[in-house]
Amino acid sequence: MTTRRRIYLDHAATSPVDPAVSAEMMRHLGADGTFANPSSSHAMGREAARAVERARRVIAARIGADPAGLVFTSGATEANNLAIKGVLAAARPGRRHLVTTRIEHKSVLDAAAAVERYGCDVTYVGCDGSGLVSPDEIERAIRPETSLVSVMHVNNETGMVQPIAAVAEICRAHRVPLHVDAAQSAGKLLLDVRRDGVALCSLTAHKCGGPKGIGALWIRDDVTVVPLLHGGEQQRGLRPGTLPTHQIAGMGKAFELADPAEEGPRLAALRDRLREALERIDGARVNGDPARAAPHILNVAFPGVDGEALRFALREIAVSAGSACMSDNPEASHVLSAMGLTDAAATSSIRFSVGRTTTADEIDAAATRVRDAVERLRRLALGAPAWCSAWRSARLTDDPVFG
Amino acid sequence: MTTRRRIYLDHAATSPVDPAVSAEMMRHLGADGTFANPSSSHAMGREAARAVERARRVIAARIGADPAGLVFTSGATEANNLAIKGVLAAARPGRRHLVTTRIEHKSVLDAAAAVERYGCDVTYVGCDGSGLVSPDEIERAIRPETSLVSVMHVNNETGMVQPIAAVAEICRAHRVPLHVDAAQSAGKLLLDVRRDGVALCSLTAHKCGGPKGIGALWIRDDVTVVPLLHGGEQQRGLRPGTLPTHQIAGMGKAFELADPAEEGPRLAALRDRLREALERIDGARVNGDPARAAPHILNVAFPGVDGEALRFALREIAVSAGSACMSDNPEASHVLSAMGLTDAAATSSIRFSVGRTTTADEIDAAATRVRDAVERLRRLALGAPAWCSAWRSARLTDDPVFG
Amino acid sequence: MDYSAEVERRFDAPAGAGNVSGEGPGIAAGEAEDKVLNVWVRFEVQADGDTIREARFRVYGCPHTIAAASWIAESLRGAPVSALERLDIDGLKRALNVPKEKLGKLLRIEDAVRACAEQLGAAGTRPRVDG
Amino acid sequence: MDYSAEVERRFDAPAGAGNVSGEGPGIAAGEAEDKVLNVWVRFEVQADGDTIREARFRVYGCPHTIAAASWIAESLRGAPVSALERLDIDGLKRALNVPKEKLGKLLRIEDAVRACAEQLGAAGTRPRVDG
Ligand SMILES: Cc1ncc(COP(=O)(O)O)c(C=O)c1O
Ligand SMILES: Cc1ncc(COP(=O)(O)O)c(C=O)c1O
Repeated sequence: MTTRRRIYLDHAATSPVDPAVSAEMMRHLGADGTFANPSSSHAMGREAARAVERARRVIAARIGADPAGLVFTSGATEANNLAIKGVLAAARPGRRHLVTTRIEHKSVLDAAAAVERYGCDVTYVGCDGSGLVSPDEIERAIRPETSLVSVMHVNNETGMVQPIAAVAEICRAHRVPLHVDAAQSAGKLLLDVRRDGVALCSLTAHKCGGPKGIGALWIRDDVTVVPLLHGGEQQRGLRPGTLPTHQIAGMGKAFELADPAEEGPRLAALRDRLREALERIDGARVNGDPARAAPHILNVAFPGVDGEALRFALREIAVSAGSACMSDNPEASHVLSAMGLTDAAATSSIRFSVGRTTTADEIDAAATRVRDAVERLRRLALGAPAWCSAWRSARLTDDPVFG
Repeated sequence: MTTRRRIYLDHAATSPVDPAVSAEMMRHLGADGTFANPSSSHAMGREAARAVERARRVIAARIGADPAGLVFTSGATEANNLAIKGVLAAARPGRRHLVTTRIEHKSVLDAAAAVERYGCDVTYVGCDGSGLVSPDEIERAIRPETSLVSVMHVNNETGMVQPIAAVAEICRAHRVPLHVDAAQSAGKLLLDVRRDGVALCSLTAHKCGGPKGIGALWIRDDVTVVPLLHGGEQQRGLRPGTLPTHQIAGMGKAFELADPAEEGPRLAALRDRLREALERIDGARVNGDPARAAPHILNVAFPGVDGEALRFALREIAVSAGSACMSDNPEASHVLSAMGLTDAAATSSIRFSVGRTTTADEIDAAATRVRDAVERLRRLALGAPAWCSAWRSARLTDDPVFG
Repeated sequence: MDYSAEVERRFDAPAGAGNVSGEGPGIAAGEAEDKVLNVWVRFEVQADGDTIREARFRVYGCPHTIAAASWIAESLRGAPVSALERLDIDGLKRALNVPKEKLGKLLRIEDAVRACAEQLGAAGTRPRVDG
Repeated sequence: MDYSAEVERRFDAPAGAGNVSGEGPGIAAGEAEDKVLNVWVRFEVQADGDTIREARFRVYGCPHTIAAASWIAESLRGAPVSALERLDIDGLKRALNVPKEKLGKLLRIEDAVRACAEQLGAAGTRPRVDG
């Protein structure tokens, strides 16, 4: 098993760094490169600062934003924390109400839980069976004291693209800033903060060929945010700490390369190829609405197998149950649960996500291995009661080879 | 001027990444490397997790700490914020008193100011004319309700090594945990958290040949810290966010290479060579006590020249006024002010810091350029009143060449 | 989740999986399940006098459960029938390095095996009568 | 702090630095200082009738102050004496791209130059008498 070729279908968890990106990063590391502190006033520091500004412009352009509003962070987790805690903390005491959804990334949900503990009020809006949030429900949740609405762009487990433009219109009508966690969008789906009326937008580099540990929160100039970290005057005091030039330049390069118009259709074709192959497995069911999905994510339930066993059987194929940050967690995904899946269906679900390095051959090989694994585990459970084999009308026969 | 060879004497602001470190980082970036998410349960994720654990052990060993207590952060700024806000927030309401010093890095001072705004009480202890904090004064500042003492190891502006062991003994006697900002110590000076009785220790990679944007807070297992960021269960919930494997592995490599026993004496010799050359400049005065200095930092006042003008004259030599994070700030250094320097003396001071790549030739060339610049600026101010030329007994004569 | 090499080996090729073929006085089967723990297990044994000749299982569950069922099936083969009532759970835990949170699932395997013992015991004291 | 190319050029080679040589009725000097802004400046001019023949300065201060003194000294050379009272501060700001926070220092340069004008004016109306 361990000698089989490994296949990486976990690009939504993280992606390999593009060679052009790592080459760019290297230029800002060594003694012969732009290694100096971008905050230093000497010539070498100024050069590093220029590299940071170049990256800032490229990244901002990808979301149609003004570069000055971009605050670099250690990733989308920090950006989401900064957006939610920062805006709520800046709100007048009587206006500390947050509207968000049950399908957000943990870093939004846990930040929301944190501001609740600090005395803020939070309304969590659900989703439909396809994993889509309804703009109407967001509107109903907004109150006079709402100071922020936070809705993700692309859900990291199902790939469902949330109706950001419609939500933004509602937010505009109610004069509430909208925060969008766009960690999964870069290079896959267009988001234009100006056109779509977004007030804050979280980004991360490592889902689209950039390095881990760097991201950004874009903040529209009419929005006030209280910083989470203090010390030094970098980034207008909003986010102190030495700016990691190589990480920022790497993020810039990754965003430059990640063109949704180019990459989107290619990824969607791979994803569709995988979906069609997996749908041939008895009982397999796609979680979410394929017509509303981002091009890179496919979430499939395989009833009749234990999810942990299936993932272990597929351990040489990198896939996820839910999101990577909870992969040690045996609990059912909060996203799939919000969609109404039973615990059994949720835990037997697997997220496949394709990326720049994925090939059609890999898709075919992965689909075969998944089918083999599902069938093997189901044979192992032959005779099991309906609650764990409800997927089928008993078509498998015993296989004398194994055991 | 711009064609002259650049000399980098700002290693305390940041250091070039060692080639062995960037090679190690590269191994965790590309599709053929350990790029997966260390939190993923699949085989590729496990490999990345092993790389993280390897680095964790190396880094912990350098400070004599157990690896499990190490929480990776985006740098020492975040580590300092986590230590101070995290411990104070975890303290019982009646025990929210912090003791720190006036010469800490901005990230400690601003975090202290932040907890003050949240209702905590802070006592700031000063330093003597050499920039040294007195353990006795720390002891006098401790109260029954003190929940944390925070004293830096090596001051980043003067290089003064603070008496951590003595402070730790006092803290132990009063049962107050001691936090040490050791951002400047790695590879230069030994710190042994167990031997020295340190409870929390902030580290950063980029001052000793590692990458920017990665650091750690080591937390002794009897100390409770409330996290700053929420979301995901990485690092036991203390610091969520995708672990940046390449950054952590790079920090591990840098700490492996940064052996104080080897590096310290070499850096001290370079620093002494520079000091001796600069002391020959009329009026130049070392800030701090050379006998108590870390090997890599030298801070010198050049009375009779405007500090900004001197730094601009030396812009092809990378040096700092105060710390890089405030280098755009015309205010006098808070550290030099705490030592009793006048604003004029403080703003005419320059921090030189040597590192792994520094050569004796560079030291000699830099010293010559500094002397030339000081003399040129003083000639330009010939005839100035005593307040800006008190450094001398009028020995320069007019130079007809310039003007 | 950490899996030991032994869990990995047994999960990939679960020795003892399947059913005991045939029927007869020395053959017994037992099942147990736990919907909350997401585990179902069925054991079948064939005894020849006091000795277990064959032990087979079917299982729905996590990798540890599958590996444990396989380890137990193998350990029973050739053992005295009394072993069905005194499974070497400590040996199992050591051999597979089972994490604490998984120990509940092992209890279900014990239940299934014990059910076999009961069936055998019942058959042993009361000779099987056709019809 | 950002420095324009013109500031850089004048800082590195401050044209006009030094003193006016000699003494006489057409020669005047003026100084101004501000300890808080950390600036001292001395101007010396030599007028020939209504025309400034030479303008020189000494300065202690930041790069912008040094460059500004140099720019003013050069702009005065050949200008009518009345220019001493109407320095082209807007032209200076534009030429050097002086940041707002530095404008206070430029006022001290104006003071020093104006002091030259006053000295010249006084000398002009009352012919200089030795002894
Ligand atoms: C939707 C979403 N938000 C936030 C994050 C967190 O990003 P990061 O790993 O950069 O902290 C992720 C991925 O981990 C994500 O998928
Ligand atoms: C003493 C000290 N503490 C903290 C820091 C902050 O470190 P970082 O740049 O990793 O945030 C620095 C340097 O910038 C420092 O010198």
